Amino acid sequence: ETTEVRLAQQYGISYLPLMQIEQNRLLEKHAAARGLGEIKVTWSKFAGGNVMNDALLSGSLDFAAAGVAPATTLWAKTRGTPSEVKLVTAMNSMPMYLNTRNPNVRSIKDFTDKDKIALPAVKVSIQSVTLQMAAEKLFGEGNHNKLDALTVTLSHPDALVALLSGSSEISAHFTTPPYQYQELEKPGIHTVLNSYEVLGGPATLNVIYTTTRFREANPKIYQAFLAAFEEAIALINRDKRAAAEFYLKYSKDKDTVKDILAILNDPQIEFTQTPKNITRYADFLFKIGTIKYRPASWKELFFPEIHHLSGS
Amino acid sequence: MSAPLLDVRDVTLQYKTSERLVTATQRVSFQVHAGDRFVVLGPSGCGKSTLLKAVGGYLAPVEGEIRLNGTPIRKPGADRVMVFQEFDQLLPWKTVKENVKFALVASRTLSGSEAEDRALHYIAMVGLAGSANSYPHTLSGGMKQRVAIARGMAMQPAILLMDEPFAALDALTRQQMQDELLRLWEDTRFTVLFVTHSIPEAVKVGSHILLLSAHPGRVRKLVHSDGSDRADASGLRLSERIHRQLFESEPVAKELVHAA
Amino acid sequence: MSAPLLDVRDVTLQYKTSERLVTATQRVSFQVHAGDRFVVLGPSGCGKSTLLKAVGGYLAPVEGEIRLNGTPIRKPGADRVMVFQEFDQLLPWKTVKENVKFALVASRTLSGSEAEDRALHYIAMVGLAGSANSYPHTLSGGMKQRVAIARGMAMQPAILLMDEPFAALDALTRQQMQDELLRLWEDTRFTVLFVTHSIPEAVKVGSHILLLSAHPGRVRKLVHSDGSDRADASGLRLSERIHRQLFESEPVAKELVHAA
Amino acid sequence: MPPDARCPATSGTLEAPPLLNEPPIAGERPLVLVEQLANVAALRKILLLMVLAVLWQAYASRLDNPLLFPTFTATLEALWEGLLSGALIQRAAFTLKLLLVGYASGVLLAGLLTGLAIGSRLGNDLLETLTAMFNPLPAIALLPLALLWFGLGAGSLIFVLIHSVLWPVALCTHAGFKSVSPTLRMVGRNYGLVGPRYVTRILIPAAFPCILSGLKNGWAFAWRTLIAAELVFGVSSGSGGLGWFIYENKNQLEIPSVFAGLLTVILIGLAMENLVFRSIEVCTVRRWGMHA
Amino acid sequence: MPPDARCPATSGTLEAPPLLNEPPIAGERPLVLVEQLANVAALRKILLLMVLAVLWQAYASRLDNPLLFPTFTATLEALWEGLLSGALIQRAAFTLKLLLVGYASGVLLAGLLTGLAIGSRLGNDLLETLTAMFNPLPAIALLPLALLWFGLGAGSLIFVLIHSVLWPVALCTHAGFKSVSPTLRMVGRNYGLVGPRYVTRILIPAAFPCILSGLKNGWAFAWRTLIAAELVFGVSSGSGGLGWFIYENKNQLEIPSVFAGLLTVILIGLAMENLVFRSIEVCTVRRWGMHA
Ligand SMILES: Nc1ncnc2c1ncn2[C@@H]1O[C@H](COP(=O)(O)OP(=O)(O)OP(=O)(O)O)[C@@H](O)[C@H]1O
Ligand SMILES: Nc1ncnc2c1ncn2[C@@H]1O[C@H](COP(=O)(O)OP(=O)(O)OP(=O)(O)O)[C@@H](O)[C@H]1O
Ligand SMILES: [Mg+2]
Ligand SMILES: [Mg+2]
Repeated sequence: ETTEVRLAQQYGISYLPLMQIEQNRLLEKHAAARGLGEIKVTWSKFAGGNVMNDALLSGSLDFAAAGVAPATTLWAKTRGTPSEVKLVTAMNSMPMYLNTRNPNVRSIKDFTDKDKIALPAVKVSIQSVTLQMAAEKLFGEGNHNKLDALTVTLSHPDALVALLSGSSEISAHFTTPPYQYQELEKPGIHTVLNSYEVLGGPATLNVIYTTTRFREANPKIYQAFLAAFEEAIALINRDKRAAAEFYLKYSKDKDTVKDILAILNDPQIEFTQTPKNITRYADFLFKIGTIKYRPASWKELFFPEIHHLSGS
Repeated sequence: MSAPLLDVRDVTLQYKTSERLVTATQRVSFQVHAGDRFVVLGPSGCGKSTLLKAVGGYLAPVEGEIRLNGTPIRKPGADRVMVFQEFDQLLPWKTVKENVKFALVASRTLSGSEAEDRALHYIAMVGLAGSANSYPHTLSGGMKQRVAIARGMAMQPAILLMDEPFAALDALTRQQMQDELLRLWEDTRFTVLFVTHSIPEAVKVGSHILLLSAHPGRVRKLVHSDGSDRADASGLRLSERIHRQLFESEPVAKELVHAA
Repeated sequence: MSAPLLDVRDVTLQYKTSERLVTATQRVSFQVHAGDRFVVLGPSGCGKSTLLKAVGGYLAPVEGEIRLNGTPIRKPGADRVMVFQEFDQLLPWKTVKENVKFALVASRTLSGSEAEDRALHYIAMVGLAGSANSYPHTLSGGMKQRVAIARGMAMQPAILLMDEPFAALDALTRQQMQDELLRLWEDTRFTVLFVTHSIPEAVKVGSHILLLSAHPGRVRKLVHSDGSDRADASGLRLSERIHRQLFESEPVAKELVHAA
Repeated sequence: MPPDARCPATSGTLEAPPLLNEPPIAGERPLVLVEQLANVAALRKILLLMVLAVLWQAYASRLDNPLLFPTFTATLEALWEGLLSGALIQRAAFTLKLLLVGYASGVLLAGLLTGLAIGSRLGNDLLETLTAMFNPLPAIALLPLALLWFGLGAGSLIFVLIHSVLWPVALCTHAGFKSVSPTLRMVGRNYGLVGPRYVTRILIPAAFPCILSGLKNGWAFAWRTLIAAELVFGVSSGSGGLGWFIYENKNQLEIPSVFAGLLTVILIGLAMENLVFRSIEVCTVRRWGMHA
Repeated sequence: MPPDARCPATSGTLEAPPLLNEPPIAGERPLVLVEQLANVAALRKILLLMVLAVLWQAYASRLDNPLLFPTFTATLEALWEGLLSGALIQRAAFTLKLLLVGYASGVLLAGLLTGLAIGSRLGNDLLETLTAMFNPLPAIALLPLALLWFGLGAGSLIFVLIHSVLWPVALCTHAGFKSVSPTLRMVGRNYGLVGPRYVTRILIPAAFPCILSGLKNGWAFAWRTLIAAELVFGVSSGSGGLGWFIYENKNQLEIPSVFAGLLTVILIGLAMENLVFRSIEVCTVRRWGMHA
């Protein structure tokens, strides 16, 4: 088995479990416990899920962590090929809010041509897909792209600034924690849509995935990683205040413990390995043609180690 | 005597380089009147080109003053057209004809077909009618100089400044150009300030010949010439006299002896 | 007679431009033997520089052949050092001394202090000891040419190609340079191929004088000279004879008459 | 500026400059067919491109990782599909339109700025300082200001494009202006040219080889920036250009289409170089003997 | 190459070229203090920078939207903090190190490629084709190959950097080489220079003004690319340069720190221009009279 494991994370509080693994050296610990001795763990940070995929495919990375959308797409693309990729575990469930500063907009059907909805990537981001699902619900089958014309690509911080500054055309922002909460703190901003409403319950935001090849070649490290991940989630869920302080210490984020704790204590937010509502996304992506294969169950996307969980 | 057209008074010209301060000419004074054919003669490096550039308005004297028609020269202008010593004075992106036309048009002297006609006339005069549509890089050294001469003459300026214009020309062409210059002068009596190395040329072309000493250039003598190589009272020919006056105890000569 | 050092046979040289095909020289033949001072004389634009460039190896004849020591010339080389007609032949990023040293070092003729000594010797010879550390852009036109001459002579090549080297020099300096050239030749009997416009210069410097006709250049006559302007049987001076031979019924002259 | 229409026809002649630096061929002899073909620049270049394509194909086949680096044929297929469906053409047209506007404005501004810089010492300081300051700034740095001033969409993209074109072109142009021979400058002044006339009639043609390389660089950087900028901001759905086409396909892991997009960029670049820039070169600097 | 140590001392003198294009001042008279100060380029430039800073401050204050465009003073504060905490210096040092390696390699490669291009017709075609093809390609296009060949980390960043430096520098250098005067070329050949010796002893110094502008452009683009590439390639544990610093702070909405990061880029750019490039210019092209 390999003696070096390469992992990557992204920026933000949703990657808290991976931060725990990194800072507390959980993977090293569990690898040693499995008799693998001293292994080298290399961490990278990326600004987006695309590069994760490239890095994974080029063999520069062993475990990738990203949103449900890039992971599902990569799974569907590589299914049955030598470089097959499957999901290892879910990382969290978090809602995404569509916030607006336009007081006339109470639901997504109130958006007019004058409104512009910022999201990380038009058509392809998870926010965009969620909006399409909502649009389909509202306007009926085949009309999922009705609101696409209003959407605009902007990174989260840029969109937040644009929304709050009030001086740009951006009047709404479909985003993730912590930005959605920072926006809601400002007067005049309210939520129009919650991704949980669209999917009918909690939904996984980020997942971890790797290649079948890696898992087969390194079964012990794979196990060690799962164990480390389990421990990290347990650590967070045991003491949320400690987790918040931990986050602030290592992320160099200049937020307050109170704010972070508020996010962690939000009942909608959960750090869990259980995949939630992933099949809904997959089905929708299949329906609109983004992926060419429809999984029969969520278990088809995941490696068997977590098949015992009650995912969806 | 009428007021001079060009009045150069106590002009010292210097170049500042990173290595040293070079004095090109020192307290040079002379007057050029309208209609003069004024020749500047002097050894290599004595500041002839520099003096011409100062008259052209490209260089400010550190001492003294240059006045044209009574007003100090402050900048270059089409009233003093210059034929430079360098071969790269033609605009490479224009043909021979366009180069001459350019001067006329840019200075707003003539335009359109008038400019074209005059350009072609002067190009034929310097013997380059066949190359009117050639680009400068396809010309020989002497041909380039002839285009520059045609360009300068076509301008018919108040004062024509010529820096060794005939140096790159063969004996016959040179003689023809000298004759042409004199013939033109007979026609229009323009004023010309002419730098040359050749004493016979100076004698032939010049009505006044200013002799400069070697580096740094100072006025040695002003000689008048009626165009012929006449002998003076003591039986000395003009060109011989100039030769003596110019080259008696030259530092260049000393250095050469020293090196030999 | 020994085999010629340089054998030019039926050489036609042409330039292709986008406008037309220019024939610079047409079927020119001549032989230069070791120790010859071979002068090429001809009107402006007749192909003298082009011929020299072909000997230098920069230009391939479209017809005929040029052989040096029996082998056809295929590319430039330090055995044929060229002094160009253009003022921009000095490397602007090197001082006068460095320019001369550069030639010696680049061609692996000399190196180190030997190169330095020889450079300084030749620079003094052309009267520029005081400007040895100046950059070319601070020199006058004549000074630049003298540096190029010093550089060429310092190389002491098998054959020295000089394209109007003294054209930008004043009468005295020119005469001194001619003398210097002849003195050097007395010492080392090098071979020189020399282009000039000046008939007196040709007579003084050359042991053989090749007269070229006007554009396109063809051989008109080969004249031998012993260095003095001797009179021949019919009482005609050599320079006058050359002048006649060279300039009888020239197209340039015709054109000038036409334009006048 | 080109005075007659013959100049494109001369490109063949100009391929073989009269002053050879290589060993000259003595005399004239009929060229062998291979040699004749080798003399045609276009043919040589096409051959070169074919070699590159074969290398690509070979490497990609050996690699066998189509999601990372598809084969040339797969890319061609995707390109063909993209062309057939019209998507690629429409996207490329959108991008090209923006590109041209931004490029033209950038070049114009560069001309103005350098004209100013050559005319006065303060202008010179200004140009040098601004270039040193802004040239290294990535486009994202301008995002907030762009959004503020031009809002979403084309305006902001053009602003960013101008930023990417202006400085490199100004830098090359300025360097070119400064190295114009003193004699030519004096000639220009002599005939009374000052200000804009001096710049357009003397400096620009005299500095043309430098300016041309600046224009080529500016063109390349406009592409680079536009492709990148379309990802960073302001693309509303439906309007996106080639950059967005690439990004979208990348997200959907349609890697052959991604490479088809990139290939389009390459092809447009080659066309621009060989049709536009080369023609300009042949009609100007080569014709004028200012280029070997 | 500069033969003596005096050249830096001459910069003052060279500020006022002997051949004025502006109306010359007749005679010599003692300069008024203001004029004397105005003659010092450094002073003029500092004044210019101060004016720009005041403009920034004024505009930002009027805008009053610190999240979008913080004031100059707020940015300075953030800069100061960043410097004190050492974070900014460490990030900048990391980026600079990469930058220098990538820049140096890119310039070297450009030199090689242009040397090849000037030596043979095939090399010339190769350079022209490759430049036209690759110069417009954005860095992301190279991502897969970079990852394949160099994995995550510095190797890939340097690869991308080289891409951003190589083409513009090669383009300017090639244009410069081609416009070297035929006489100088012939002189070089005459003394037996061929191949690399010909390139280094004749072409490079003769084309130096063009090359210098290429180097400046290359430097600027290295910065632009590196800042952007750090986001694309991410960071390996602990490392992270200025680009990542900007990204992180943007994510945390620490906008003054974002601008402090950008200001650092600007300051380094100014330092590079005024200390390095200007000295090179003074010691070379100006000294040689190849620059007005
Ligand atoms: N740009 C310059 N910078 C510094 N010194 C210069 C410059 N131009 C000329 N000089 C110096 O000024 C002096 C006079 O030069 P100038 O060109 O006026 O001589 P000239 O009389 O025209 O000589 P020539 O007959 O050789 O052309 C020379 O010593 C020369 O070295
Ligand atoms: N690069 C070129 N391209 C095309 N034609 C050229 C080129 N160089 C010279 N010519 C032409 O070739 C002919 C001979 O030129 P060359 O320079 O050899 O003349 P030359 O005898 O040296 O004249 P000069 O005494 O004026 O220097 C001229 O008609 C000229 O127009
Ligand atoms: Mg002179
Ligand atoms: Mg000649």
